[in-house]
Amino acid sequence: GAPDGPGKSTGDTTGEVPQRPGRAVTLNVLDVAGNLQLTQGMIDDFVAKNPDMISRVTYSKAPAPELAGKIKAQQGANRVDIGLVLTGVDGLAAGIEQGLWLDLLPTFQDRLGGMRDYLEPAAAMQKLAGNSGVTVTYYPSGPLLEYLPARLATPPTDAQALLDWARANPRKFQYARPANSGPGRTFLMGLPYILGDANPKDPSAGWDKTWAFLKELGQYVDYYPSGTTETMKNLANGTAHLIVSTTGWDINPRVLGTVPKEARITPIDGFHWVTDAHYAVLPKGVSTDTQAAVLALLAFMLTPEQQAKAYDEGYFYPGPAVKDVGLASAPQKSQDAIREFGRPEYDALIAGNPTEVPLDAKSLVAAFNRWDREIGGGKVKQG
Amino acid sequence: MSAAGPGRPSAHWRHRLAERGIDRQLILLVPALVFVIALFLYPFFYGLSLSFQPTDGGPFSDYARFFSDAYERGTIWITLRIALPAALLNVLAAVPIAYRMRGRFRGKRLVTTLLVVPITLGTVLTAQGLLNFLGPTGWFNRILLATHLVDEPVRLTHNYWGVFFSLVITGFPFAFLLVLSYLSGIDPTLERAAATLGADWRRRFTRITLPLLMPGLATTFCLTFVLAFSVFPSAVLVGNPAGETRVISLAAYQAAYEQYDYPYASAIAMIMGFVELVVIAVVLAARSRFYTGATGGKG
Amino acid sequence: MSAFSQLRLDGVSRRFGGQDALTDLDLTIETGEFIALLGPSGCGKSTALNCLAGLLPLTRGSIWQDERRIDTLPPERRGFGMVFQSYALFPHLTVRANIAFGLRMRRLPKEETRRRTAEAVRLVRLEDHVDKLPGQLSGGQQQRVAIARAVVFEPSLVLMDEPLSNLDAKLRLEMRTEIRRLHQSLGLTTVYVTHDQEEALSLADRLVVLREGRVQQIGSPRELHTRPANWHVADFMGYRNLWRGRVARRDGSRATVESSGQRLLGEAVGDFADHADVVVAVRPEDIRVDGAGETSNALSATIEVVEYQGRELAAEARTDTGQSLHLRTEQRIAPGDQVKLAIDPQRLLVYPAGATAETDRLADTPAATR
Amino acid sequence: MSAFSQLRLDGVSRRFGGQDALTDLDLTIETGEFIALLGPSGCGKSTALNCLAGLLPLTRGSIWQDERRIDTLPPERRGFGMVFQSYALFPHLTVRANIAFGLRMRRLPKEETRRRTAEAVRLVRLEDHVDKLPGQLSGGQQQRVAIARAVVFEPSLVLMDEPLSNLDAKLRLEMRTEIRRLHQSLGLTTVYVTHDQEEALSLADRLVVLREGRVQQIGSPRELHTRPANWHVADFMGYRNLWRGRVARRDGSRATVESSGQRLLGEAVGDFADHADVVVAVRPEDIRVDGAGETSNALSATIEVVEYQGRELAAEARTDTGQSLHLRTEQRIAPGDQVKLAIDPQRLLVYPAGATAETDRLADTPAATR
Amino acid sequence: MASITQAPPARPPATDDRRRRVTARPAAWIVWGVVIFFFLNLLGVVASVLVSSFGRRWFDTWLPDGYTTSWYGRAWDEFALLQVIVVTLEVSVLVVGLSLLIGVPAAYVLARRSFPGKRLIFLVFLLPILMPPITYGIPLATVLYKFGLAGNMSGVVLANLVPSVPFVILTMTPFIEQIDPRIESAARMCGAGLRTVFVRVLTPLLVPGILASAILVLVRTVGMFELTFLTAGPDSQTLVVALYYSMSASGIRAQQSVDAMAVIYTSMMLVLLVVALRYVNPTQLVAQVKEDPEH
Ligand SMILES: Nc1ncnc2c1ncn2[C@@H]1O[C@H](COP(=O)(O)OP(=O)(O)OP(=O)(O)O)[C@@H](O)[C@H]1O
Ligand SMILES: Nc1ncnc2c1ncn2[C@@H]1O[C@H](COP(=O)(O)OP(=O)(O)OP(=O)(O)O)[C@@H](O)[C@H]1O
Ligand SMILES: [Mg+2]
Ligand SMILES: [Mg+2]
Repeated sequence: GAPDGPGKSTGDTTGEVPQRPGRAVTLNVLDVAGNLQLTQGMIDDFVAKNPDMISRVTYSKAPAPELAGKIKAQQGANRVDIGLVLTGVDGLAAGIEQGLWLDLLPTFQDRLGGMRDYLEPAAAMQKLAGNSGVTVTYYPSGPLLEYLPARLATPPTDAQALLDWARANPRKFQYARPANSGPGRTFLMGLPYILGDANPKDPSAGWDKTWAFLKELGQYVDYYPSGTTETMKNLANGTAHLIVSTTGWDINPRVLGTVPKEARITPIDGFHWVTDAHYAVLPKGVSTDTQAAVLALLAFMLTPEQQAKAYDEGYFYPGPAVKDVGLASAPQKSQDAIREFGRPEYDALIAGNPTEVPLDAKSLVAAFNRWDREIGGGKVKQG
Repeated sequence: MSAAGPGRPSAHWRHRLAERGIDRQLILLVPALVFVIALFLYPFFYGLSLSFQPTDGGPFSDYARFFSDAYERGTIWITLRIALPAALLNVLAAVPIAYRMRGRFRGKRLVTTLLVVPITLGTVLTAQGLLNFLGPTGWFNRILLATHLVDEPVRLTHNYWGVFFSLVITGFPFAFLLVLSYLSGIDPTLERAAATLGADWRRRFTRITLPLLMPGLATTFCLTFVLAFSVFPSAVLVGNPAGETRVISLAAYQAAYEQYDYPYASAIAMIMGFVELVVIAVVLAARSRFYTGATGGKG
Repeated sequence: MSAFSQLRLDGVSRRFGGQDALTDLDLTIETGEFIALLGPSGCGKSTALNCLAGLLPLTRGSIWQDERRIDTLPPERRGFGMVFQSYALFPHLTVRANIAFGLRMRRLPKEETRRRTAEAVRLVRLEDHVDKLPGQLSGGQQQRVAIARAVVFEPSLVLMDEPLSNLDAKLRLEMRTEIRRLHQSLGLTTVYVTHDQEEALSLADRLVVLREGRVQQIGSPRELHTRPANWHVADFMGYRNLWRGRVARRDGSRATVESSGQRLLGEAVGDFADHADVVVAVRPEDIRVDGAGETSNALSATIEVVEYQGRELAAEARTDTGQSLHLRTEQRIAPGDQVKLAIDPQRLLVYPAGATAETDRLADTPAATR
Repeated sequence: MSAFSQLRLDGVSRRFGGQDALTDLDLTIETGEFIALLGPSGCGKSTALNCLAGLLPLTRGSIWQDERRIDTLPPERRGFGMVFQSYALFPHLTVRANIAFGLRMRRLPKEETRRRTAEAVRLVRLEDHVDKLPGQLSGGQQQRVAIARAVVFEPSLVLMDEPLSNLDAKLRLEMRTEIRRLHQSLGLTTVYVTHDQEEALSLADRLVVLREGRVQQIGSPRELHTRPANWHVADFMGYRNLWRGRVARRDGSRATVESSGQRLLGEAVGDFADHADVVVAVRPEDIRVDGAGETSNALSATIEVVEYQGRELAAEARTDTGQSLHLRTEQRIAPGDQVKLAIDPQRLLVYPAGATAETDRLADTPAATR
Repeated sequence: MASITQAPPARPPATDDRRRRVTARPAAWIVWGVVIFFFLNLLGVVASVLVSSFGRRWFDTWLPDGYTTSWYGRAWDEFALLQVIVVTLEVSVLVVGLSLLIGVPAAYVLARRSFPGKRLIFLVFLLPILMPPITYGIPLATVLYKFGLAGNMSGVVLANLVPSVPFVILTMTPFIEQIDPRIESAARMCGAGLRTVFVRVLTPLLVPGILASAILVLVRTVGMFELTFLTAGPDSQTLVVALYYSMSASGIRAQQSVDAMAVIYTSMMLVLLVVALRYVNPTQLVAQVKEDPEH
């Protein structure tokens, strides 16, 4: 093997974390969850107001699976230059397992007052994060089914109907490969609740009905696109008549024009929301100055005024993780978009259905793996 | 380098080395050598040794793991099934076209220039373009539907064919330009000589041009094959990365960056390199059976 | 494939993108003849040969083999053999396979192919090399393979495009004899392209001199050697001394020429009248050094440069009137010698000058200014 | 840079990977001499020249410029000029810049560089072409640039490696005169490499004949022309008729040789005794066709091939004893003629045969079997 | 040869020319057909991206509903393209410069000299081009990370050098071989030392080769996905990698803005290409055979 690299530290990394950084820092933000669409405005706002804390900020995006490898490599080299990571559950959990993240809680609990006002399901999501992550945005996600009324008048509304419909309309039902797709993943995790599986948290042993269902459903599925966008496009152009969606994926693509405005959604009987959240984490090895700056930034982001920006254009609908952030306080652009493309029925659906936290990372990887081998890979033999 | 040793008194060791072609000028080679050793050979052997230090099990357990798992093992076959036909098609299609275009004619530069364009597209735009163009409601299917050649869109993306087409789009121009340059390396008077000896164009091609082109074709095949074999982004973007286009580089990538199992990833990478080198070795062995000397052209 | 008694080129012309490479070539070739196409580089020799071979389509004109028009046939159906300047041997085939190629293309029985190949190999004396590849042969051997390959199927016409120009002097001499021998022993009709006048003279029965795509003269070696049709041909045929002058008097085939203040008597070739601008042409070996007693065409000169050439010396001399001239002699002379030169009026040819632009380069120092 | 009175090569040798390319070359060059290195391809001429130039390190031996040892100096510090076969002009520099290059390297004052460049340009008569790039010049012009570039900085020695071999015959002749003139007018010490014996004879004061890396003979053109030191040199110097024989009697400088049943009287060159195997060498032009009345060295033969060569004919004849020979004559002969040939015993040279392997190729048809 | 077209001559043309063209027709038709089919599809691929990048929305129709240029602005902001492009250019320039500095001298030695072990060295230089980038990229990235050289610009540059240096060597070798070594000898005979020979003679003569090889390396580096992907850090992503992320990273983004980004990428490559083609023949982009205009 190679000798351990020298690397160079970017300042003190272990000492006391001051309230304010000694001097303004450059902050590199890595987003592996698409979270910046919601929070970049908040960060920019903070930087504009506090140039003495953060002098410059750079943003970069990467697919979630790469996150841990990247951070680990930087930590191995003893030169971590990513100051803030915005991630979903998957990246967060992978990092926790490898011990990549700094423990923010309870040490800095008092600096992050906003955490006390989390919505209830957001608080549940926060529990998943242990002591490492701070929930910055939250949404109940799905699973939902989406369709165009022009092509499909009455959509199936329960699992059996879905199967029957797919059988009757082969190749017209689509969902994307779960490992690459939020809605696909939510659908996968939501099915055990809908089908009443033995243990919805144990994909290896407790998901018999789900796997059987997916396998059967798979016979009528033409192929599994490698991204949600593709399923949206297919819905829009008529290749697919029924796809899997989430609240955000329902609203935002219609705002963007990827999907016609007339598209509708329907829940599946007996579904539980499989919630989702984005977290902010700090990799171990960042300097105390950066830590201080990021903590201040996070506190700022959890204020209701800033949280209101999370409405965005419905991308993560609703978005805010803290209570009592009304649409009215959101930027005008958000208000307009959601007024035009949002759905009043969501409030009732969110209120009226139970919420569940998603699978932990290990189980999720196991589920993906099994899905890849048995459901996705199964297409090889048929095709 | 210091093989001076005792010799005839008149033969200075420098002379003796110079006689064998060793002198100070070789220093110019040093930076490149240092570079290739540090950045290629060392990491390569590091990876090799890493592949024998799996997280658990004996030194070969990662290799055993790969070959005992049909899902993983299958990636070799999947990759070959994509790369071999694509490389073959690229080379074979290039031959008649290059053969037509080897002379000088107006617009030749335009055609060759146009053919270079796909090289600049990059995998991502190609993927994006293929998704748009060959997709179920893309122009291609629309034309087929409009002309009633099919009643239902043909599916050409998110499967084997999507990857195949992306390899053709990026690989064919490359193969064509290479074949063209090999062809123009063959002295045109050879064919004219064959003509005066009574050979019609078919036999001129099969008896003279083709045998002389064969080594070039083999080389071209190897290079296009290398490109096709390491297909990665398009396998994800236009293929079906869970199924029929789960190529071996994807397996290596997932091992490294999704499972963080570097030894296993290294093992897969080594297997990948090995399989590729085997194919190349076979082709080059076949190539050596052809005449490979000068072909008298401007090559 | 069948022999013919006459091959006729009728106004054969070829243009390349608006430029005439060959203009109106009329030529009749009899069976068994050895014809040399001679001319400086770029004069259209290869173009003519390629047109004949069918490798270049004609722009105008026609080619007739007896009563059969053949310019529409592709090269492989004309049945001519060709030897290329750079040999154009098939590098991937052995000597034997190279030579047999033409027979194979004609689908002769195996046995006959073998027999005739072996015969051709013997003819060019390459018995020891039949299994080698061309790359393993020396230049002369390659040239022989090329010749054997072109003659093995007994073509009705053999075309050769500067076949010796890639060989060194000694080998060239040997191969020249070889080609001449082959021609005599096989009775092959041959068209031979070269820019080397000596080669053409020594090989051909008839010479065709081209210049800028046009025929200048067709004739036997002796005719060309002793009486070139114009001063360009003379220049090309080794008349190294060319200088301008003006006709003082023309008297039938005799002409008296005024050139740099000297009066010279010579043979008039071509049409010109008194006082016309002319060019005078003399070979170096036709200038005699022992001209002391001569009355006409005597020049006194100083030797400037002397080159030893075995039995003879080649020298450059400058006349008292400042004209530089080349001469060859067996006499022992040295630089600085004052000599009396004389030129036999029979050997001093007088040509009409033609366009001024062309004669411009013929200053006092013939042909050396270029 | 400074002139010298003597340049001495002392046992200069060079090996390439175990193969001797040049062995023990001893040669002393006097100022102002024109020396030609002559020999067949691959004999080591270029190797010798490159060793002298410093472009190749020696394997053994030393080179002395008067009392200074120079074989350890790099080429740029020896101050020699060199002209290369393929001109080796700098294609990116104009003619002027090419010629001035050597002066620039010596950091001469601008003014002097300009003056001397202009002078050199005048010397080679390229005034009209100074601003062209080499690619825009004809072969002969390029060759002149190369010469000017090599002589402009007045090198103590000019080396030329087959400078004319890329030119066509006519131009070669002209440039040859040019080089001779330059040598005479500038008094340059010159070492000239060629494989063309005619060129070497006509240019050099002294010739060095090499064979397989070893000196065969050093001498004046006349010595080499009339009395080559061994039959290899003779072969190379144009003695096209070489055939094997056995000495019947040696008598001082006279030897009687038995060859294919004929007795020939000739000059003995080198050591051999009675009954030794010998090689007989005769030039084609030394065989007389009008030998009817001769008693010694008379051969009756049949003319087989005749080539026209202007004033002379070259012919190949076969003696009644089956020997083939080359001859040149001004007499009119034709294939099939029966002739009586005679050879002046002074012109028939007899050499010891040496190793059998080498004389093997000298069968009945001299030199043509290769 | 047969494809020379010319003005009609005065005498009636030889029938031969036309006849042979007719017989060559079917094969020619097929070949040209295939070429045209290829180009049409290629055009479709490129145009569909281009059209889409300007389309307001585009569902199941031949053309988009309306046109807008806003996707470009969106892509520019969303992916911080300015920074990405700057990084891309910096990386490319560094890679080109370094690989030339390292590669050209080595190419010179390999082209000019023979010495023991030359074949082996050549093979070693060939391997990085023959191996799939992933095969050595994964261990390389691991090693680079270990030494703290990856995850930033130096890592990207170093990783991209691995195929670039051999590439420079391979492309430069024939160019150097084409230069008559006697020209160097001539310069030395004129009194130029080794350094002067390099600066005054070799370099000017190699300019076309150096340019060709530089542009090729540039194009390859800009387009090199795998190695950059494996070694890039947050502030050292090049355009291809950003593009890949834009397609595969999570988050909802309009297809059109990805299309717009792809168009930006391709335009950049095209600019490079147009520049390249001023200096090199298209066939030279993949193989260094000097085309002789005379034949
Ligand atoms: N393929 C071609 N395209 C354009 N011009 C050509 C072509 N081939 C020959 N030419 C031109 O036609 C003229 C005659 O050429 P050709 O090759 O017949 O000359 P040549 O007498 O054989 O000369 P050389 O002794 O150099 O071989 C020249 O001016 C040449 O430039
Ligand atoms: N660089 C080299 N490496 C190996 N052998 C060489 C090298 N240069 C020359 N030789 C060999 O040395 C011998 C002499 O070569 P040299 O070039 O001196 O011959 P030459 O007399 O100049 O021939 P030519 O007339 O063909 O130029 C030849 O056998 C040649 O093969
Ligand atoms: Mg020609
Ligand atoms: Mg030589």
